[in-house]
Amino acid sequence: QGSEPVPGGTLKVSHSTRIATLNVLSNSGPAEYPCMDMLYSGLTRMGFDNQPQPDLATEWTANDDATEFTFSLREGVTFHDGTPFTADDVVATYETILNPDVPSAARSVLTMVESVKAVDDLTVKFTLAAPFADLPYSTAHANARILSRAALEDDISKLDTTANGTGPFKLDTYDSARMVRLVKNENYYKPGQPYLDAVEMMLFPDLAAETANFLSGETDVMLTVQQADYERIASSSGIEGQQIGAGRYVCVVMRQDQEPWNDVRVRKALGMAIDRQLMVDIILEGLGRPAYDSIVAPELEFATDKPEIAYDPEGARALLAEAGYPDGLDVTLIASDRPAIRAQAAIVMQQTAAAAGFNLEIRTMPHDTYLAEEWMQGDFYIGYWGMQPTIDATYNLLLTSDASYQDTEWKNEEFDSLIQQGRSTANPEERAEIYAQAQALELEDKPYIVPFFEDVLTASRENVHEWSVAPISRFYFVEDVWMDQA
Amino acid sequence: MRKILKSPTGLIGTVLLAIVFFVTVFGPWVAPYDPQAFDPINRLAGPSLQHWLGTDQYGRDLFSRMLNGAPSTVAFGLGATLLGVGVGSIIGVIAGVAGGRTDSIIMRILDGMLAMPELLFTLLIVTFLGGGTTQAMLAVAVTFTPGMARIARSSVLSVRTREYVLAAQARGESQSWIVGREVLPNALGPIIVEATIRVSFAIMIGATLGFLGLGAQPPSTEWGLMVAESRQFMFRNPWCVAVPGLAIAITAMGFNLFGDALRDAFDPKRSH
Amino acid sequence: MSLAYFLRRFGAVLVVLCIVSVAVFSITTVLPGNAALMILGENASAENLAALERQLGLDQPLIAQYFQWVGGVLQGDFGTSLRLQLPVAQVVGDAFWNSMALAAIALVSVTIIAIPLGTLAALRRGSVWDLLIGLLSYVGTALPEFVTATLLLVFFADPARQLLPAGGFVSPTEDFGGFLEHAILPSATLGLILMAHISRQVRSELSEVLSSDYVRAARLKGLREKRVIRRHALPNSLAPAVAVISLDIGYLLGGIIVVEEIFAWPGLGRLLIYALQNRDLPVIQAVTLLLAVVYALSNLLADVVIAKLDPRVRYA
Amino acid sequence: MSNRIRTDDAGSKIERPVLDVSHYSMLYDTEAGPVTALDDVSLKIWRGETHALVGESGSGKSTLAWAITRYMADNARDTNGAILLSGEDMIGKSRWDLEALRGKRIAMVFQDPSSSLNPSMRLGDQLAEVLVRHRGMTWDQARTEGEAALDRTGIAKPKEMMQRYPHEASGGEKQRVVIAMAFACNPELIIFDEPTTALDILTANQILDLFVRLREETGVAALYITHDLGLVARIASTVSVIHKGSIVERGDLSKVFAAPEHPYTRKLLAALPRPEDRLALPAPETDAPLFEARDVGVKYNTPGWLTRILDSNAAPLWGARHISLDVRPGELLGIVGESGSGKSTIAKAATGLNPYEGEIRFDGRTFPSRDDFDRQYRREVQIVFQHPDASLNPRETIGGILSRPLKLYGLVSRGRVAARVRELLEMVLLPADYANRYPHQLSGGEKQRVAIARAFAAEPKLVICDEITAALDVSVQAAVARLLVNLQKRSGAACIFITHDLNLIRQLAHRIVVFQRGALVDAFDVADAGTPDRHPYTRALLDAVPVPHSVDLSADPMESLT
Ligand SMILES: Nc1ncnc2c1ncn2[C@@H]1O[C@H](COP(=O)(O)OP(=O)(O)OP(=O)(O)O)[C@@H](O)[C@H]1O
Ligand SMILES: Nc1ncnc2c1ncn2[C@@H]1O[C@H](COP(=O)(O)OP(=O)(O)OP(=O)(O)O)[C@@H](O)[C@H]1O
Ligand SMILES: [Mg+2]
Ligand SMILES: [Mg+2]
Ligand code: NI
Repeated sequence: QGSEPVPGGTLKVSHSTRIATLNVLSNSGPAEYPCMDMLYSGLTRMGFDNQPQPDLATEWTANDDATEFTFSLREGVTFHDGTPFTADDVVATYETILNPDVPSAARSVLTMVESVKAVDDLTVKFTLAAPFADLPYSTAHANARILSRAALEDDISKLDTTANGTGPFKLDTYDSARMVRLVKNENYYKPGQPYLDAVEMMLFPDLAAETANFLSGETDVMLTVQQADYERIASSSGIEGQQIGAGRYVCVVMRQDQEPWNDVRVRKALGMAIDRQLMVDIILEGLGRPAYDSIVAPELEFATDKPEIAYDPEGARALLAEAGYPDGLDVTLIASDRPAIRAQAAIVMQQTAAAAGFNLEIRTMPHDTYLAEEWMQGDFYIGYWGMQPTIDATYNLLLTSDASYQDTEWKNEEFDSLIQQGRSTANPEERAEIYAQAQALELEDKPYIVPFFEDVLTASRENVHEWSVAPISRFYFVEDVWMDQA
Repeated sequence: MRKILKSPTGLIGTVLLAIVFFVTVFGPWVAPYDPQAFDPINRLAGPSLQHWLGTDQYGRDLFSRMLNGAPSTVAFGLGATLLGVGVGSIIGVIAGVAGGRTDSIIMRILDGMLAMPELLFTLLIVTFLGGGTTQAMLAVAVTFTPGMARIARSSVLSVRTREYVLAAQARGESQSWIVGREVLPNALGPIIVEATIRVSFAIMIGATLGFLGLGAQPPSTEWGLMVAESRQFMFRNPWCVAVPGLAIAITAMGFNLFGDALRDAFDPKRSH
Repeated sequence: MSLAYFLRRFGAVLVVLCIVSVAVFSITTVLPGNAALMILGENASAENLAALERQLGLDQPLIAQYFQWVGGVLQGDFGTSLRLQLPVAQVVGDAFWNSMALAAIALVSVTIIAIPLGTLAALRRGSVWDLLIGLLSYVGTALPEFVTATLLLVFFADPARQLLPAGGFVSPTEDFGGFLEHAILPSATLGLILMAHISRQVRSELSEVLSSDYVRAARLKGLREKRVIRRHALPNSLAPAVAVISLDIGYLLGGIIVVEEIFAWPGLGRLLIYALQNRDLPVIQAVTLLLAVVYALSNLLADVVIAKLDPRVRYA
Repeated sequence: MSNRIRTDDAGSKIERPVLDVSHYSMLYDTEAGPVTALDDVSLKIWRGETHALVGESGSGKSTLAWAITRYMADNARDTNGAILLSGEDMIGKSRWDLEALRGKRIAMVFQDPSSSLNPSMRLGDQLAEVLVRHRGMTWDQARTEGEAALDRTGIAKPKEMMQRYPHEASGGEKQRVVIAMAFACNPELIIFDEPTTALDILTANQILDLFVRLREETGVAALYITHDLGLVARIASTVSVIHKGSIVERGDLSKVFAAPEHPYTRKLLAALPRPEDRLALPAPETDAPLFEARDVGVKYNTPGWLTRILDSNAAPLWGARHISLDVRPGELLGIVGESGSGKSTIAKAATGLNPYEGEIRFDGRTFPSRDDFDRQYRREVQIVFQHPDASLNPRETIGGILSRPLKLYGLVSRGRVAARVRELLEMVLLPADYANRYPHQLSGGEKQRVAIARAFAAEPKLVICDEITAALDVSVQAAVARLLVNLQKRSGAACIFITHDLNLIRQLAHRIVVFQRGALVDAFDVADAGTPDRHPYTRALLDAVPVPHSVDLSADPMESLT
């Protein structure tokens, strides 16, 4: 195991979902994120420590009430086609992101941005409509990467299959059915990096096939390892598994303007009727942590410790009786069939909650039907969300009254104002206090039941160094990866 | 029936079917465990005294699940076939009896439906219907319809030109009497034979849909779904895919063998 | 084969394909859910959704979408994949050849094995061979592809043993050996049902021919048994076998859907499932139409082959 | 009698018979146990001799032929006796020896030339391969020789015929090829298993002539299997009569025919239709027709538009055209003609099964199209079909079948139906308890009688019989014909009787019409059959049928109705 990086080599990364598009503005596939991270750079970039790091912006300053941010840009950066990168590209990119006519995934975390102006060639200024201390987190959003103005003014659909970024790798082949091949960007701003000559993202829709190919050495990195296979894979010789504590979670959506979920006791009872450790053991094969009904991952800054909720069917039954359901409760729990973890969670819930008088009838449905008919509409279903970079982003996604996906109808003015305060407060101690209150409110009212957080699992061959995945699994820093040369 | 039991295929088929029907009717009662009950300590175990055929990833008893899945799996096959054969035969008989333009229009449409590979057609329909057991059953039935209509039609056509039908026509019998009393009873043989063999296809397609996530949904114990759910674990415990897989194979084989024997029994060339 | 016969068959194929195209379009357009929703998934906000729908052209009336599609298809343009944002022709093109390669390998190897097996069974009726082959064919027809595939994987692709790759695809132009190696398990899966079907058909056809008057006559002419089988019996049992094979191509094309999914073979079947899951209508339509065309053409081809094998139908 | 051909005498015998079957017995193993198929059969054929083997269907004729060639069913077992070919024991021969011997020393011609030729091989190749195999020729030599052989069989363009496939040749041509094949290696013995049954009379006649000529040229010994005694008289010199696996009578043809000893032989001979043994009722006196067809035509398969575009010559196919005929009450009108000449077509038109052009008149009423046929017409005009197996619904009891017309036309009261069914069964000489049986429990002849009974149950004025005897055994044929006349006498119905068998129709009919290729070419009174103003086609038909010896037989006609 040499410690000095050696340049050269082709890294073969296997993944099981298609890279359906390279459009950095809107893509969201698990295998699309590493590609974006290699092809493009943003103003800022989330590190493994969940903090924004400089990327194309070398540094940034905010005014006191966090309504104006000034980013200084890196000098001498060029796009893959050789054109120089300037503040104007940043302006063009953010204007596109904010344009409601263009589908873009980052818009939801940038809604407070009023204008983006180029101060000079290497300085941009963001003016916000409302105070927002976390802006550097937002600019690190995986879909807020900088595109050239030329590309944006051209036919925007070309972004689906071509890429002209400033990232460490350039696009070589795009074959969404089989492989996306990226080659070294010789002009990347980190000198001497990337070390790798090329990266091949190879598609294996079948897990068994993917695993077998990885184990036999056909591929070097398995982007995502399934829990069921992790132990076997990680213990294979010549292979290193990584288990990264993260904040991906399953949540039980209970619409709180509907019987019986409008009664917090019922929600609490259900929370007590779930054997969280069993879920972690069976569904995650132990590769995760029980969660206690907060959607805030322990990794996030300002996250508080959540009190453990034990599996207590008797207590749950009593609480249920108190809420007016002494004979138990018959309800239908909806689960989409993709990913399988939703149905699995439902099955374990059904088994463990039965002892508490919850008769859950599970209805699993195809994902499309679920999206069209249940999601954001049904009153009792299984949700599944990825980790967000900040508490603010986490809550604004689901729980504030005007959250992007307000699917519980849990609306709490006090909570909303706390989140609003948190945004405009720069002082970390104050913010910690504010967010602690918000989390307490969440725990008290239990808008969601969150049984567990899922670890991010990845694996690489021993000759691959520095392969790693950030907890929110959107950032990979492949430019740091190097391979032993035979 | 005696004729069927005489041939080895018929005998094996009948025995297999008898087993399958026994399991279908009594399986859920004789199952040693609740098919949904977990046994977290014995996850993915091989056969043992405690769990005769082993357990799946939740520690659920495979033997009990297999027994429990029999009614839905077999009912699926029978239901889809009955529906498809029923509707198909009606269409086929109408085409065969009506003849002329009606016949050719119906046949052209059926040809169009038959021009798509069976599974593809089923997939489209089941996706259109939205997935789930009932939908899958309907989809298989719709897929079977054109083929059955063709068989029914050709069967009717071959009977329609028999001399006893001609005699009835010459006698001035009513069309409905001719169809009901002379044509149908004699055209039924090939339809029944085909239907029997199709049950096995229906079961297999149903299982395939379950496998693709478009048929039965968890926590159902439908066999195809059982394979799909535990495929991830096949290297850790091959039993959890082998048990439901072989259950499907045995059932399908039973209907196949029985159907073939039935065909031989109906075939005038082979009977004396 | 007379020109009229060929034209009539060809015309029938066209009519059938027209009906298929209408059927495909009508089924696909009424599928629940839509591509924009599937693309954005749980990232969809009403605003994003509307924007994407506009961009994808999903907000236009159905009839307009249909005529656009038909017009395009007639010019060889199948539109743009909603999900992949690539021309459908390009997406489908590679997948098509991959699938055809797989299907062809399965079909050819199976035919090569199944016909002699069926012949053997027919010639040694009632023998152990006959019994074994019969058993094989019954087991073969009773196993759905996904079960066969899974069992094959357990036996031959267990990572502990590493006998064969568990799936994936290697381009034949890059590494032909690797391509074949990867094709073994999927084509074996596809082949099992076909083999069962074809060998059984050859057996029953050949048995019938062997008891026919002209085979008796040939034997009574004192011809050597080898010649009786090769010149008199086999050619006459092949035409019906070809008819069965052509029907089986339907199974084969259905089978690739499952098999490609399991073995990660980048063909039409996998593409179709992906497209179905993502409501990528242009791709669904193109794949379905393509499979129907292949099926229809292979049936037509089979008719031509049958006409070649059997002089009686040549002038029908 | 005029065209009887016989070998001159039996004087050319050499010391050893070509075929010598002595005390041969064999059985078939069946599920029900062993069934003796041949029992102590002895038979000798000398060079140049043609020996006829006659017997009804199932008597074991073919079984004997297969046993001689040693090409037997898997479940067949020799139990006794010997089969010698020119003194060599056939039974003990190895498979290898048999292969070398078949086709070279012993050849066989089957009943149906279309099924005994390989459909996917050129006729020339099929002929040449025998020569290559047994006479050591090269393929080129064999083809040249094959052409010559075909030439000898009288085929007009042998070279062209060599290139054709079986389906491109007519039945007669095919049978000639088969015969050429049989004679190709100058075998010692040829076995003919009913070689003309599948051919129409005129062609059959030509084939027989060919056979006689070739036999004379080559001096081959022949075993000629047939159930047609009339035909035997033309070709064979000696005959064996086989019944249930045993030879019941054997000897010189003229002797056996003139003085049959065994009752079974007598029965067979009695069943032969002889024109001079008229069975017909006295001719009706009136001239007023009961049924009249006026310029009737039936079209099949109007060609589709695509065919018409591609082939401007495509025209509708006329099953029959410009047919005018009439039947008087109580009269029996015979219709004869080659296969496909339109006989059934007209029968079906008259019973409403085919749409027709022209006009049908019946009992004073006129029917311009079949839609005008009413219930009364349908009751009064009944049809009986050719195939006894197909004309009864297999899922109905005989009683159910016979009661149907009674109920349909309301001929008897409900309570009387069963009794009437019994009467009908008795009328056709069947036991009354047959009412509870299903068709498959009856023999062919019995089924045909049920079909006839069903027609007469309607109390018709006209019964159309479409080759009702063709599928039946000779002995049964005669009985059915007699039965029909009997019923006609009882009911006074008129009858149209369609047949190939000229001898039979001359026994039965008052008048005969002749069809050829969809047209009516001749119509005449039976008595005028021999007159010179007959149409040439009629004459050819008449000449083709050998009229059997009239033998003094005092057998009771009813004896054979079993
Ligand atoms: N393989 C067999 N197994 C059992 N019985 C058989 C077999 N072949 C023929 N038979 C029976 O042997 C008897 C003689 O049959 P065969 O074919 O020799 O009659 P045939 O005189 O040639 O009749 P036909 O005039 O109809 O040709 C019949 O009763 C027949 O059913
Ligand atoms: N349904 C039909 N469709 C087309 N052509 C037909 C049909 N029925 C008969 N034909 C043709 O009409 C012609 C007359 O047939 P028909 O059956 O009347 O002959 P037939 O004299 O009864 O012959 P056979 O003695 O063989 O019974 C034949 O050329 C036949 O091929
Ligand atoms: Mg015979
Ligand atoms: Mg006829
Ligand atoms: Ni089939």
